[in-house]
Amino acid sequence: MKALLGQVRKVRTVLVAAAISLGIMGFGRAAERVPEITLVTWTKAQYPVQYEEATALVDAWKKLGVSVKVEPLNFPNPLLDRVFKARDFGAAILFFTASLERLDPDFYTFNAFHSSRDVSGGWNFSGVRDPDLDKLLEAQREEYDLAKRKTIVDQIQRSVFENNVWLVMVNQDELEAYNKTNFDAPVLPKVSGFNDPMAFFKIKPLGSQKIVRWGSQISDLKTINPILSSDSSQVRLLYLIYDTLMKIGPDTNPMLWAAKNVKTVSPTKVDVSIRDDLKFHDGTPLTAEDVKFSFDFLIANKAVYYSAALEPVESTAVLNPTTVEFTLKRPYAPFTTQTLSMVPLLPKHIWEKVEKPTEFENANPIGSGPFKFDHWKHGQEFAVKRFADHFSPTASDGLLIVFYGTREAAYSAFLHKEVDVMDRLLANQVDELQKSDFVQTVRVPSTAADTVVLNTRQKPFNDPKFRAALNLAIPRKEILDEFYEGYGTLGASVLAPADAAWSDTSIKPPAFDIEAARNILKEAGYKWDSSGNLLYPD
Amino acid sequence: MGQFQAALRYMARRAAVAFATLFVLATLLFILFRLVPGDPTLTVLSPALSPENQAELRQRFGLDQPLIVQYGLYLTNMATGHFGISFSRATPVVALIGERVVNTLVLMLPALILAYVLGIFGGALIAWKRGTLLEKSATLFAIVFRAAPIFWMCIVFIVVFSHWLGLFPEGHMLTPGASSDSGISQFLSLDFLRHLVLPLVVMTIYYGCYPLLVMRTSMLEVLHDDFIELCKAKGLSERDVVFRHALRASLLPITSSVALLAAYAVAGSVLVEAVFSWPGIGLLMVSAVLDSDYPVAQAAFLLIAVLTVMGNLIADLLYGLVDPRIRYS
Amino acid sequence: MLREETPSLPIIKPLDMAARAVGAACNRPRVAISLAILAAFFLVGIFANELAPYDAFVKQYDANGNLLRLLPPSADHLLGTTLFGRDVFSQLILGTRTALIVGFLTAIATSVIGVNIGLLAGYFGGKLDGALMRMTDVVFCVPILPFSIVALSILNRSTWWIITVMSLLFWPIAARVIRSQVLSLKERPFTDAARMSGARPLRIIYKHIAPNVLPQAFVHGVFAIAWAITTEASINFLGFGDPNMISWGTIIYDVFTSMVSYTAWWWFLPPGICLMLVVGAFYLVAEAYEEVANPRLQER
Amino acid sequence: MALLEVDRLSVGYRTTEEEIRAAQDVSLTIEPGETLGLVGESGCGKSTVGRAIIGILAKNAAVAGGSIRYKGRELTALSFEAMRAVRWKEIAFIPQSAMNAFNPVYRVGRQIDEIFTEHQKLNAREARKRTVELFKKVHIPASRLDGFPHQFSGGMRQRALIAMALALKPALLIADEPTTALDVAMQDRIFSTLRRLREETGSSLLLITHDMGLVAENCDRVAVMYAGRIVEQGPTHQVLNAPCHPYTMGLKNAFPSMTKPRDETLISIPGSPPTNPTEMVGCSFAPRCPFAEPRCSAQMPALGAVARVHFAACHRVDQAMVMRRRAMERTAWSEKEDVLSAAQ
Repeated sequence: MKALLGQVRKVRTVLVAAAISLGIMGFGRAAERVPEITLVTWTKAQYPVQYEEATALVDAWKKLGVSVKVEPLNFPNPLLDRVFKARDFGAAILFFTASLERLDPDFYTFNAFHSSRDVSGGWNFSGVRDPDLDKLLEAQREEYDLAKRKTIVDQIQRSVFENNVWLVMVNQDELEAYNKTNFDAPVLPKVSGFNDPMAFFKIKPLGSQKIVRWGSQISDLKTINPILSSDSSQVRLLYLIYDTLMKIGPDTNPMLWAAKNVKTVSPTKVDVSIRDDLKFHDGTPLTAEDVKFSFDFLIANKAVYYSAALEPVESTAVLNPTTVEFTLKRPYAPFTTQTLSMVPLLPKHIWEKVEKPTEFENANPIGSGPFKFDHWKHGQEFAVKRFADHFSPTASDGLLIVFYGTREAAYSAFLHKEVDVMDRLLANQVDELQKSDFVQTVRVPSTAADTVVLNTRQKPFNDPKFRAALNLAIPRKEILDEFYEGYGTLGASVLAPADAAWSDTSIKPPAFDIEAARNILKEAGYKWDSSGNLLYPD
Repeated sequence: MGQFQAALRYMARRAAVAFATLFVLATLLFILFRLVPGDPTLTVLSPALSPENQAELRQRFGLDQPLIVQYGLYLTNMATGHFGISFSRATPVVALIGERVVNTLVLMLPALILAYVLGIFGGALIAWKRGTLLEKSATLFAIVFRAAPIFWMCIVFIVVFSHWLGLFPEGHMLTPGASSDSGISQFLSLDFLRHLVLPLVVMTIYYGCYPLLVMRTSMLEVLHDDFIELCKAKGLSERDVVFRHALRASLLPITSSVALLAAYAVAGSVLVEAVFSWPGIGLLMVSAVLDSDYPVAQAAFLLIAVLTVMGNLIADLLYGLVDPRIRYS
Repeated sequence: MLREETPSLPIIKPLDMAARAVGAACNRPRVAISLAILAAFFLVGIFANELAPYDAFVKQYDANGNLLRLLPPSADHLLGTTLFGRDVFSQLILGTRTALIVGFLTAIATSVIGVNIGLLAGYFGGKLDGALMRMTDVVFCVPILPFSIVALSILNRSTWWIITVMSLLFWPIAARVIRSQVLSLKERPFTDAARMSGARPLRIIYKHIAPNVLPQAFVHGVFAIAWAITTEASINFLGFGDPNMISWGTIIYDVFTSMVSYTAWWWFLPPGICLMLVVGAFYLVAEAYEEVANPRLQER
Repeated sequence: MALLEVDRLSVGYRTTEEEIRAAQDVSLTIEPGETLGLVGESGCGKSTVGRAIIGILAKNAAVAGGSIRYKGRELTALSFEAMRAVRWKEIAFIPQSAMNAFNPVYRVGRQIDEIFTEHQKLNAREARKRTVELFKKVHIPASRLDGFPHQFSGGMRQRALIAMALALKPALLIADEPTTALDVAMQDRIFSTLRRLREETGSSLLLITHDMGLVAENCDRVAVMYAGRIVEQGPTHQVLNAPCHPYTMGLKNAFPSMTKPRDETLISIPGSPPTNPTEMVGCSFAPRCPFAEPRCSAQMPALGAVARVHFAACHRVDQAMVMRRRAMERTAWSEKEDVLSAAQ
């Protein structure tokens, strides 16, 4: 009904506007009204908070004379299609999850703002095409010196912030809980908590429950074939079974894992030597041949998820049974944090026999990771067991991931002690859980971000002043308090404060100030008509 | 013998119609899914996704072919029961879906059968006891509960029986980690039964209301029939008159409801599965639709349609069994 | 749900029937209560804007500017508030309007489709009948909820589309009942008379036959209201509903996803009870009307 | 002692609006081996009397007064279980329409077997043997036992019913319009079968019918019912040859009889029976009666003896001869018809 009324109202305003403009035409050119802008967001069903945020923005931006039409879209489609491909939106509320692989500044800067990423599927949603910025983005990629790279990255953050294209609203904390009578979690990685496999490698049983049960909100693992991996929540499960050469440690610094030593011979040559006690779950030793094979194989088979990390790799060569040499196309600073920490090590003796790798089910995956595959009941559970021969054996006997598909089901299972670990809690659940004596709740400041992305390809978003006004008219505090009950920090830079090594903390979240926003607009020549609607400058 | 052959011929014709129906549905489905906005290749959430990657994926999914070729492939896949390969998983769709159908049936069939058994005997009982408190309260109960939204009833049951009373688990088919076996044996465990109770009870109550009311009306009519008078005159006990004679003769309207209710239940299983996180075909379909995984969504939908069509066929068959006057022609 | 039977009815105007149904209702408390319930909900639906104490879409704050989150019922908020501080009672009232609009529009649309297809198939017979009835068979086998989900993921998630999709799926039952009735009606003397007097087929169908199938169409229509309301709530519950409209299904879904269904009973129970009352009342009224329209069903 | 004595039996039906007396002060006796005809138009209460005797009244009907004594036992006072033992074993019943007398969903043989398993506690094999014998008696091939009722012809079904009725050699058989739906030739066959079997069992028969012809051919005595009351009762030949109640005269006219030439068209009684006779003060036939006088609608006539075993309830019974002659003429009735239609 409301929609209908809205329609009627819209038609009416159009008619009135037409009448007015006809009337004024006799006297001179009428100022054009800023059209209703579309704000794409998530469906209430999938992400109620992000949907609610949109309604908060409608109210706030209305005060600027800007009317907003909220368009809740289903994730992945058609949301991704509209934002990632067709770029058919004015503003979009996007929700970026936290993960350790995304800590490298390259992820949220180059991908998001380099003009080469303004292609179908690319993450340059806003359509930023700034040659100067491009240069900075490229420079940080090639700078191996951490301090120097940080300076460039800070410059980028500042530039992006002032450009007002990605309006970070909130960096929400990752809220988790585990059963503290059954387990102790001595190591909880910063930023991602239980979303990082490392947490499960280290979790310690306290009682008779030796297998950790994790209530997952995803409806199923989709595939254990890395070629087909599609998103981070899926890939993370691969790392239980497959080792990587390096890992982002729990303290967010890169650490050696399967690699014993990583030597940057030259900006385009990296020698990696691996440990000599690596073994696949079937007993076969893991050698440099397997490492080379893994990279070559994933490149050859166009494993899409890893393609960004693999793209700089020119070639690989086995120097000796424990050393592989990587030749890069150009200097690539994120090589350790991205490429070496993301690419899973596959057993050559198994995969080289696979005829059609893209259709290979990998039903009994053999890796070299701390856990070995036990069973997978589609849509129900995925179980791995401790691999005793691993160089860093797990404290628990195994991990059982139970797919609940919805947060509510996982939550009630956790309350009933059917599972021991639960991640991605809502704020009101944390309050509730704190009342139970068996629950340890965990609050991890993370890089997860609710961001309004503005599409600069469209009017009025092509005007930096207009964008700046919008940014000032975001009720960040209200959003954080009402929807996250304060669990999080107000958003400012695209690199969240939780990314301590890279975030420029001198960038402060803009205060909600409608007056200031209106002033910016006024100075830029915008006007308001008698009923308060924003008009373009003459 | 002639009657039997006629019945066979009739069933064969019905099956042919059912096949044609499914074919039309499949085609409709194919067209529908090509109309779904959104590019399935975008579900790969990598910032590195480039037009080249997308082209590669499109080729992998077979989406680069002309529509008519895709359609041909789709039909062949269906005819061979292969259903293609899932976009988001390497798993052949058929493997994925087989398990789920079994899970759905394992919940739905007992529920429907129980609903009908209870509905039939309950309806007969209350028609016989017309005017008593039992009849009045049972009728009111049925009238109220058939109108309740099933998903809401499911939640009410969960709140009362698992949350407050702690009698049954809140959802899922098995306790996590209880069994690593995904074959038949998992349905034979006590654990499975514990998980089955709650959804089964809700569905039985919910789907039993309609047969109960139909049966009651039909019984009330039949109890006035002449042959009932003769049965009484014959000196049969009232129980025999009601449960042997009247009940059997009252089954006709209820059999014609089987098709409708079965279709309704198949479609409604999506809701029950959603509330109870029951890993069935309905839930799979919903997530596949949301994930743009066309092959899985198409196959799941088609299987749901097959279940519906089969419900129709079974209802037809039952009709012939229940009413000897039906001639197959 | 309808019986597939062809009553041999006298030519009766549906309004007379309705009057008789109301008369009969007075003798049967069950139906009288149903009519009273429906009347109450109608009033609520019509005067929703006047009755709702708050804007159902707007978050409510206390004097200090704190969000009134999950408040139990009180004098200010008769049915408490939601997780994000909205007034449940106002939402319920708005949901009433949605339910009634959805119910009635779907019922009208689906009856129009079903009756016309039934009339044409029944009257003309032959190839047209065959084609229309095969089409009916196909649509009859479409699983309603799954189909709606697929269709709505293609179309906009708006209530109007939900109504359209339901209307396109519900008609086969009406078409079958009407067709079989037309088959007997077209053999009646009055049809012959009309044919003899040179009336064109369409005129015979709509002038002479259609009025006689109206009672059955009406019965189907009332049932369709009940189905439509239930189905719309289900679609909303699966998260495929219209985000800009409040319906009882959405309210239940909101409680469910906020995971407070076992504490916030004031938020969770009312929409379900409303659904139960309205849908149940429509079923009873439909059945009472069916008894009048089809004397064979009258309880003896 | 009479086999069955019905004394001042009243049966009432309760509907939502009112209570209707379907039978009022009905008294009958049946002697062993005797055939009593109970005639009247449909709705006159004759079927109700039959059902009351065997205790299968509809749920909303009940015996409101009077007694039914069978072999000296008061049937109305029997418990359900005791009554159950009387049914079929002692008093069998052939219902109105053989068409619908069998449960359509069970095979006919099975429904007959039931009698033996129920009353004689025979096992299925023995019961079937008896059923086969029964079928032989009524000339139905045993192969038809496995047929469904709808596969039987009307006559066959009726014969099966008769065989079934007399299977346990009941002392009394109540047949309610047993041949309504059948043609005359078939009727004759059915009745000859019935006679033949009754000779074996010696059962008395209460024949409920609207067909005067059947009464004339089959009954020793006849009771005529109108609007819930017996208006005339006596030996068949007396009642038919010298009816004393105008209603009986009318009924007789409405059927072809051997006393009249074939070509004469039948005269029917104008009007229809009252819907609720209890409300009427006078003779309930008065509104249709061509001989009605003012006192007829003011006062209820009592059933009085016109001969030793012949009773009639009419104020003008003493003028029976005159009325009989006049009743043979069409004009007597058509005048009344004019009056009735004018009144509408």
